[in-house]
Amino acid sequence: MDTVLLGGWIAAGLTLFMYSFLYKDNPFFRFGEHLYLGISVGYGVVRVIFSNFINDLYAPLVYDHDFILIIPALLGLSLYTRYFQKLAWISRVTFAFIVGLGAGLNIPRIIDGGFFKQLEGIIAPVLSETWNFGFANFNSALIIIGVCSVLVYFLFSVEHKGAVNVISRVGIYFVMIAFGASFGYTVMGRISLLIGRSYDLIEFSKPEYYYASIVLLVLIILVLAFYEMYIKKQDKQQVTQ
Amino acid sequence: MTASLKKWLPIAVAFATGVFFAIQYYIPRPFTDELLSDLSVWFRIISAFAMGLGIISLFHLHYYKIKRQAPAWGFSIVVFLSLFGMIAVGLWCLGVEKNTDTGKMTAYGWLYKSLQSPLQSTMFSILAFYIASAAFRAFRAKTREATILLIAALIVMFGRAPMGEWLWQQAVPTFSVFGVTLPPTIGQLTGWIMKVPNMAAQGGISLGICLGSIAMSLKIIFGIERAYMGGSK
Amino acid sequence: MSSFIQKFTGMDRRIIYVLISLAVIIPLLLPLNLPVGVTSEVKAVYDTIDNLPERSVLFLAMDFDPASRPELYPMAEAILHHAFRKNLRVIGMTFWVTGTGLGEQVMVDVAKEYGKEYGKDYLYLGWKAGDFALVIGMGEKGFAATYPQDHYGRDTANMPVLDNVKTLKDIGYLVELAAGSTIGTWYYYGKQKYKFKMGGGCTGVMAASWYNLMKIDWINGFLGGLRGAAEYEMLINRKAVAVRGMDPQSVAHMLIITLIVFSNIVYFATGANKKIGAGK
Amino acid sequence: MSYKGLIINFLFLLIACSTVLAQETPALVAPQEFTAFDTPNDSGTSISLTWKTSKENDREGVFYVISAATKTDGAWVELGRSLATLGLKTDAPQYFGLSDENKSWHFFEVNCPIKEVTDCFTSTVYFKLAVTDGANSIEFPTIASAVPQGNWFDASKAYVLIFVIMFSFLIMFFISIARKNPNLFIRHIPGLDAIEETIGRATEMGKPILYVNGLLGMDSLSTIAATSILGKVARKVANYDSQIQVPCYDPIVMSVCQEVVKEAYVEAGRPDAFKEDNIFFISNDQFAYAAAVEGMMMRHKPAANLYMGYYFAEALLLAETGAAIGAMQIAGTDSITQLPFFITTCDYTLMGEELYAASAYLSREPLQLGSLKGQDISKGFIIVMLILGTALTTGGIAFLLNLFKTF
Repeated sequence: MDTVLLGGWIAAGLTLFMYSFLYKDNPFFRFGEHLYLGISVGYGVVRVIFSNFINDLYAPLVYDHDFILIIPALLGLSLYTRYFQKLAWISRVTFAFIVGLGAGLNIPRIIDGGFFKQLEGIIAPVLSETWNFGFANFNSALIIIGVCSVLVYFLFSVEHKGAVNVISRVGIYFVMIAFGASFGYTVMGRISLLIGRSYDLIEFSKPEYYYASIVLLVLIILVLAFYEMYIKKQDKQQVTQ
Repeated sequence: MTASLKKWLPIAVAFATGVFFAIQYYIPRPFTDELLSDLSVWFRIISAFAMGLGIISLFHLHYYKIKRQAPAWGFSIVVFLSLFGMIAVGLWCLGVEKNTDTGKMTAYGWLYKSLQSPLQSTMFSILAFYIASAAFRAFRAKTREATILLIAALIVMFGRAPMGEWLWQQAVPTFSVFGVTLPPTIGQLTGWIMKVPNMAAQGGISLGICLGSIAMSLKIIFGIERAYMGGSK
Repeated sequence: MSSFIQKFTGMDRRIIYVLISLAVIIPLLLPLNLPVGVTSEVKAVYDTIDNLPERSVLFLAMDFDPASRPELYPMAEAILHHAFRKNLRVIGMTFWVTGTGLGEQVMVDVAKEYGKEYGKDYLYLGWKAGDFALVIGMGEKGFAATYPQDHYGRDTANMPVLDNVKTLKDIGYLVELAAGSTIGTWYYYGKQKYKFKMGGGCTGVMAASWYNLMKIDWINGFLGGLRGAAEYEMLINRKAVAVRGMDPQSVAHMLIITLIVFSNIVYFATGANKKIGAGK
Repeated sequence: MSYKGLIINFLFLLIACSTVLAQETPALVAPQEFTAFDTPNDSGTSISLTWKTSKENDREGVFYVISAATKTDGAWVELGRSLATLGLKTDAPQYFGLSDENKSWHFFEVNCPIKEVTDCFTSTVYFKLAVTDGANSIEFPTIASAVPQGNWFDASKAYVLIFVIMFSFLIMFFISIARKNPNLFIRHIPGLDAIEETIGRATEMGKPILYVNGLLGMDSLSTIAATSILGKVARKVANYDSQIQVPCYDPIVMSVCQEVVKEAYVEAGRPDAFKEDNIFFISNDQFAYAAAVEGMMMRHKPAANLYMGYYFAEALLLAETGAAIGAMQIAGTDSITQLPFFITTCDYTLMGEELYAASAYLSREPLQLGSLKGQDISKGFIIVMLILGTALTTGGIAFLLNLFKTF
């Protein structure tokens, strides 16, 4: 059996195993789930060994004598002090390093690229140069109203009563339009994924693959049907742990 | 001495790294950029060590399931077999997925392509089903907010599908006022929703997030937020 | 009657699942060929590439993995067709290690169709660890210094494809195809400092926020999801996977809309709204 | 040749001459005020050249030619040609600001190293400028020179620093106020009020609570916020003697969560009830993680699911499965793309900044509340700026808009 054919059967089978979860939790899905877990962690470990340990640490240390890399190595090793109660606090230094790094890198970048850019993008004239009120101006006005009212919704130290309440409600309406719109927009993306999978399944149901998808689909359905009958006879408690 | 060291060392480290890398942004010198590049290597080295913690945890969990013969412990064997199998094959292939000279896939690459890749794509594509059932269940015009959500979603779904655009063209007559064709097409309406009200809300929310996350960063640097060290004490 | 409502509104989600699968598979086997309208954000990307002078460099960052292939691969394909037709040079790379093979495949396949020569007309840098550091490297030190070897392990230093383009400052246009948050890396560590022109393509779920990115000038236009790819295919007049995918899209969209509308009609017509009461 | 032919020839000549005459354009003039200087706010890898625009020179077909050398009498190398109609100071507001003056200055940036001339760090480079229309060429009489230097402070980013300092002071100020008066008002956040109820319900049902920490690492601010909330939730769980399960995506986050939950149990006075095995690593593959957590939900049927932190596509996979098993669900994320899915599938959702406010809300510590107040004042300030900026921009005054311009 050549590897392409084998790969096709495996891919078709695993695809159907995972889809079987849509019917209900069952041994096919559980097998797929645990296999995926093991494979994915294994893949990650191999990557870490070759690209992080060997390329980033071992090679520069041994060949380039880049001894500064001992510091991150020690920081990494210190994570294991957690297993010794007396030394556990050392691992916090590594946590602090990572957390501090995230905080430091984020501050100027968020302010510059997020905050100021955002403000710059929002401010636009609400009347045209000839003091007319065109559609573009209407849109800029609407954006200003939307942004401000959403910001009012996020005021935490003010009680949302009276005018504040009204404005924050307007803000929520804007938020709901945005979320509804992005939900609607995303439907397309998710259906595309299913289309992608369907292309593959259709491919694997061709004669070159000996109708893999179809054969496997029928088999899975049959086994699931028998499994159902088998469960019904058993005590329910035993299978729903 | 150790008690205060235990308390202050992590805070000092967070402060020093935080301030340093915030200031780095303002120093247009090659060495600060190089430092930033080196740092990403540091980061990868630390996370490489951290991977071991994950493996220990995973091993522990499934080892005890097998040992105690917990329900469905057989699946834990599947985890071990696939985990160690993948690691063994990966080591044997020296972590290479595809031989760049011959263009042939190695066993490690083959395992990724025929096992992990379809599993990944399939789990991802299950979202197509979930998004439909979530829409069906949640989109009820129960409150004003829910109604707005629902209407916006319906318009965009209609407007982004070529069939929706086509149906709209067939069903809605257009007329012209002062040279402007009315009503707008469903595609234009969708575009307007995305570019105006959507943008306003996105802008407001992201400004809020910016402020929240800057405040959080400052709290970390000044040692006010210490939850990551286990509790505030 | 009320039992019908309960049955309908509490309808087993598995029925919806079956309907969705049928809505996708049937139109795939029996296409409808509906026309696809072009939106301004896609046109902006198309125009930028169309107006680049010959032999200028299009930098294509393909930051996606096999799981997002259905949405982003057709974009890469369409953009490459356009670039090679316009006789542009293309440099490709990826930040997602799992997408390395996809990037190579699309570049080689499309280049072959136009008889383009590797190293002269296009270059694939592949994946390399380093994340944002790579962007800084390409901006400060240049492509050849950051990637001394390409995806195939060949030396990049003297490749004609890099003539007169040393750093990110020299490229004509950068197109970022993103399945995740890599656009931030390109912006914060790249465009903000080196001021190149940037456009992109993203998955459907990210599109709503990318409109905002367009407004705040991170990008000048983008392709949103499979529909964006389909629009691009219409623009370059080469209908392929994405346009074909629009039929199942349409049917699935209509199905979901019908389900929602019908469930709301039932909900109101039977007064269920009054019994259950409002509120979340 | 007949006279007729002569006349025709003459006429042709006349026409040809007149076209030449008609196309005769103003002669080129020498460029003015040509200067070279080190480009400000950079790492010392470029030199800026500027000179005045001129009506005579700035038209189609005219080029400025720039040459460089390391000695005044050295070998001059042509660097590039700048089309006379292009290349103004306005193209580089990061160096020259937004003044209208900039329109009357040409600008050309020379990047180092200069090929065939010098690698140019801290050495003087000389520049010559000429203007040419193809036929004629006029040189600027003097030679300009500059030494590229690295700067120690990027003044073009000063506004970011000013903002950080102002914001820090604001927060510090309100923290000091909150210290004196710890009863600062904070509005209701229903999602957080529901946490207590959720834990109570889980305890009654004798089922665990599932807490997901998001899919980013410990360097992400959303994850830090999520671990902070986890501490507060775990403490309540410990008080109720309920169980909390935390499946993790990142090993470092897992370790931090173990610390946090352990500490919470200690603070609640029940260190013996803490089980480290309840906080465990799953996989660092997004969908392997999602599949495993979905499976867990189906089998353990948790009473409540809490999703805090940053999410990607797995958000709906988790939340929809949670909805299917009828668990109470509370989500909190600053991932704008995933918020719509949490809103539709969860009972309560903390949106964006609410995630960051949560730890202040739950702990009511004056330090945290003070910073929240500082954030609110900033929001008020933004609103005022936006409205004012819009009004001014509409009136044709771009001052405030320019203040926000980033380069």
